[in-house]
Amino acid sequence: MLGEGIIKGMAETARNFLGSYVSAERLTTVQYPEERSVQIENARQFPFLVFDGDDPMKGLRCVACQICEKECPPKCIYIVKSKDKRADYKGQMQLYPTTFNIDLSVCMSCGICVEVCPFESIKMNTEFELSTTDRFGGLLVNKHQLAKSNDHYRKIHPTDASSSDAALAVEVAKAQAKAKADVEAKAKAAAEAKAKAVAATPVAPQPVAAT
Amino acid sequence: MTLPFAIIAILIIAAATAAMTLRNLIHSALAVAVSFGGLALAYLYLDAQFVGLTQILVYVGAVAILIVFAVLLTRGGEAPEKSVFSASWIWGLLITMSVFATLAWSVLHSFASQREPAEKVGATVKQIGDALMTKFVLPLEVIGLLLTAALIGAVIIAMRDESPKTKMEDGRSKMDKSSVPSSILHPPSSTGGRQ
Amino acid sequence: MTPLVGYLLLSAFLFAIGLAGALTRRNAIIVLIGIELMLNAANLNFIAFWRYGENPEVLTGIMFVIFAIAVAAAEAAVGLALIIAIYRHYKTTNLDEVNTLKG
Amino acid sequence: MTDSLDQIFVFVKHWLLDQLANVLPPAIMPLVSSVMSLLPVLVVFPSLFALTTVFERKGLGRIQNRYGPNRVGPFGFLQFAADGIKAIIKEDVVPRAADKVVHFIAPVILVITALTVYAVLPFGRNMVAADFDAGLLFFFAVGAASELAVFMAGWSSRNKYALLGAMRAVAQMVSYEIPLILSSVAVVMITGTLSLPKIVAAQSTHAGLLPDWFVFTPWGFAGFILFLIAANAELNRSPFDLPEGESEIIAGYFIEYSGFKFALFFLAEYLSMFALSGLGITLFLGGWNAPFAALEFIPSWAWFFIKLLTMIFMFIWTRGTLPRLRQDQLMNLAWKFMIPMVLVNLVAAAVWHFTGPGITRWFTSGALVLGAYMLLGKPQFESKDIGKRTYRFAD
Repeated sequence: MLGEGIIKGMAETARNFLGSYVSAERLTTVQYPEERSVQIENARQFPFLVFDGDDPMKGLRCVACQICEKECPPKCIYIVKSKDKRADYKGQMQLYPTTFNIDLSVCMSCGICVEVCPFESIKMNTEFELSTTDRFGGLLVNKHQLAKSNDHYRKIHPTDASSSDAALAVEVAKAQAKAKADVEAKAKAAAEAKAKAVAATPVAPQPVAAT
Repeated sequence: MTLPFAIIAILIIAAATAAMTLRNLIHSALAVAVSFGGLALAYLYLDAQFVGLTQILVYVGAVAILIVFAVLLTRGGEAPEKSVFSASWIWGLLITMSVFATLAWSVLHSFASQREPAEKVGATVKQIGDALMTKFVLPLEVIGLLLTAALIGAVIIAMRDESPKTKMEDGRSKMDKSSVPSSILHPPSSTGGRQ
Repeated sequence: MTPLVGYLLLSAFLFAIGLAGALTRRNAIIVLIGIELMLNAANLNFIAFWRYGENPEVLTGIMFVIFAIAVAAAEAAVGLALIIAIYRHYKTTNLDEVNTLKG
Repeated sequence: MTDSLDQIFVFVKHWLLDQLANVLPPAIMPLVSSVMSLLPVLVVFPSLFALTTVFERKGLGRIQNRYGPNRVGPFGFLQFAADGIKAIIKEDVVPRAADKVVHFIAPVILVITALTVYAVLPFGRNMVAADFDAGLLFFFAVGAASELAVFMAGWSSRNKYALLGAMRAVAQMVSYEIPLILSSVAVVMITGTLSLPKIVAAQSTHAGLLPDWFVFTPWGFAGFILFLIAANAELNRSPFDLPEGESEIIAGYFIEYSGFKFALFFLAEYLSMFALSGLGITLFLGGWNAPFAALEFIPSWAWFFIKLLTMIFMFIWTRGTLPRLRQDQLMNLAWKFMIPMVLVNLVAAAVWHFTGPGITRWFTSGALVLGAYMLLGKPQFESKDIGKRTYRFAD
């Protein structure tokens, strides 16, 4: 019959119209500010800096190596190295960034900075409510705004965070083992030196002082 | 002279003058539409309701549209560089002035010029319809024939001469003739794309 | 009410404007518009004479105008079709240039 | 009691006129009277427009299993206020190359023509602003003037999309005006009048169960459907929204309008939609008449608005259902289906009129309409072998 398709279509839309009032599961819309859809784990928006411990500025993992600054395709990262050094998580003395700015209006969320960072320091955040009334400075964020705790990272990306923690733990363990080995080696060397010294004392009075 | 008549007259004359003098053809067409509308108001003011509304329907709704379409189809939408008036415009103006002088003289000296209107005029739609179907049925049929002839004639005159070569078949049958787009047969290769 | 002379003068003036346009303008479409204005001036005359006439109940004036409008519509359609055909041929609608028959 | 409720607006108007007659000179009283008839139209229909925008968005949303606007005010019903404020305070940008004067007056003319047609619509018993003898002709004449306004809007913007949209709109409106007028002519043939209140009066009787509305006759039903399709096309609403198809020519003829002028285009579009719905109600759905004698206690103007809201819902429903046509399909539908169908419908109406009352005229008139429908529709919709689509390259 002619015009049948039109009537079928009208019936279908009528069913949708009435059905949306009857069954709530038809409505796929999320009422955004009140209810939020669960973010999937690999969601990423813009980078942030991870810190350990309680003090964001002291615990910052970043050592101002500037690899991310060089790799960033749209060049939205700006880093100034510090003059002095401080101990990092491994206990090594490292530089740290006095300035670490990211222009989020330029950032394209590619995640290359995360790929290249050797210190597990920069990661992608899931924060997306970034609207601001300031057109120029509002999206230029500094290191105080960028610094987020490791707990935050564990919360938003649990899998990545655990692997990152594991990698860091391995590093720390390695470092500690090395340190221990160094200490032992030093102790051994010291002991040997001592023994030598003890043995040699009658013969030569002070070899170091002699040179 | 009453105020409504004065307003209508000024509207008609101003719009008609604008239509005849403006450089831009679309402006001319729009001005003449205003003039037609003013004439429709004059008809309504003269108790000729049916004619007034027909005037709007035919002239503003159809003829003005036809004119703007013709202007756009002949690329006349831009204002011309040269003068818009013909080379022999002075003769045209002289003829016009003499014609108007003759008309005005005869109107002013006519015995009927100071006549006042009949008190109550009934030209209802029903009366007009009855008249069209009884007394004026032959002219009505002739007009119908004329309109049909004009319709066919206008279509034939304005129709583009189509050579059979350029005539397109509908897309479906064209696609089925195994005419594969060349870009699919010869994809751009890495060696420069040219065979 | 305005006496009949008002309408007649208005109609004569409108006719003159249309005639002036038809005789002096270069563009064929404007010439056609001028002719339409002249036809309308005649229609106004018919309506005025019908309204001020001896026996308006006969409706002759109204009938005349209705038929004139129909004829004018047909005329406009055919005229504009002719103008489009001329434009296709000469690539212009300037009447000063369409003068092949002039010899 | 029911009578006084029915005529309450008429009484109020007469009372006010009597009061004003003491103060004002008698020369301007006809003017005052017509202003008082038109004032409610100027208030009611723009507010109906405001509500309809919200209703339409909510309805379309529900059809697509969404909520629609539900933020501003209770259930989002104050959305129109937010939209209106936004439209008013926005910057009014006029293109530098545009024809400033024409660009400015085009939306104004469009709104004026859309409002003028309400003068002849009967909203209730004794409720018509101007009872023209040629009311239907007035409606179509004024409606025809809006085509020129559409063209002006498109041409003056100096934008190719606007010009294309305007040309499409004008071609479409001219084509569909013929079936629109001819489908109404069937009603005029039966009632023998162009006056809309008289057409309503002709449908006020009851024959058996059904009221004597023209939609309950074979020719009237076909005429009503054809009228609806033609009205949909005349209003440039989906599925005939080619002139303003968002995915093709962005917004068509009002692409270069912003701010308040843009809102005026929407106002004009919706006002013409209400006016054409009102005309359809008057011609085919019995105007302000109640469907059953038992329901006559509901005032006539309420019936008009109930029917109007139903028609508006029909428009929203079709918009939510049908996809946009192609330009050639649009023209084919107008010239190869609608116009022959409407002409046959006129014959069917004549047959109905001249065959005496009884079952025969139902059969003859109905068979005529149905036969024409099957014959004309078949090549239109079914000849194309729309089989299952096969893909040559994509598997």
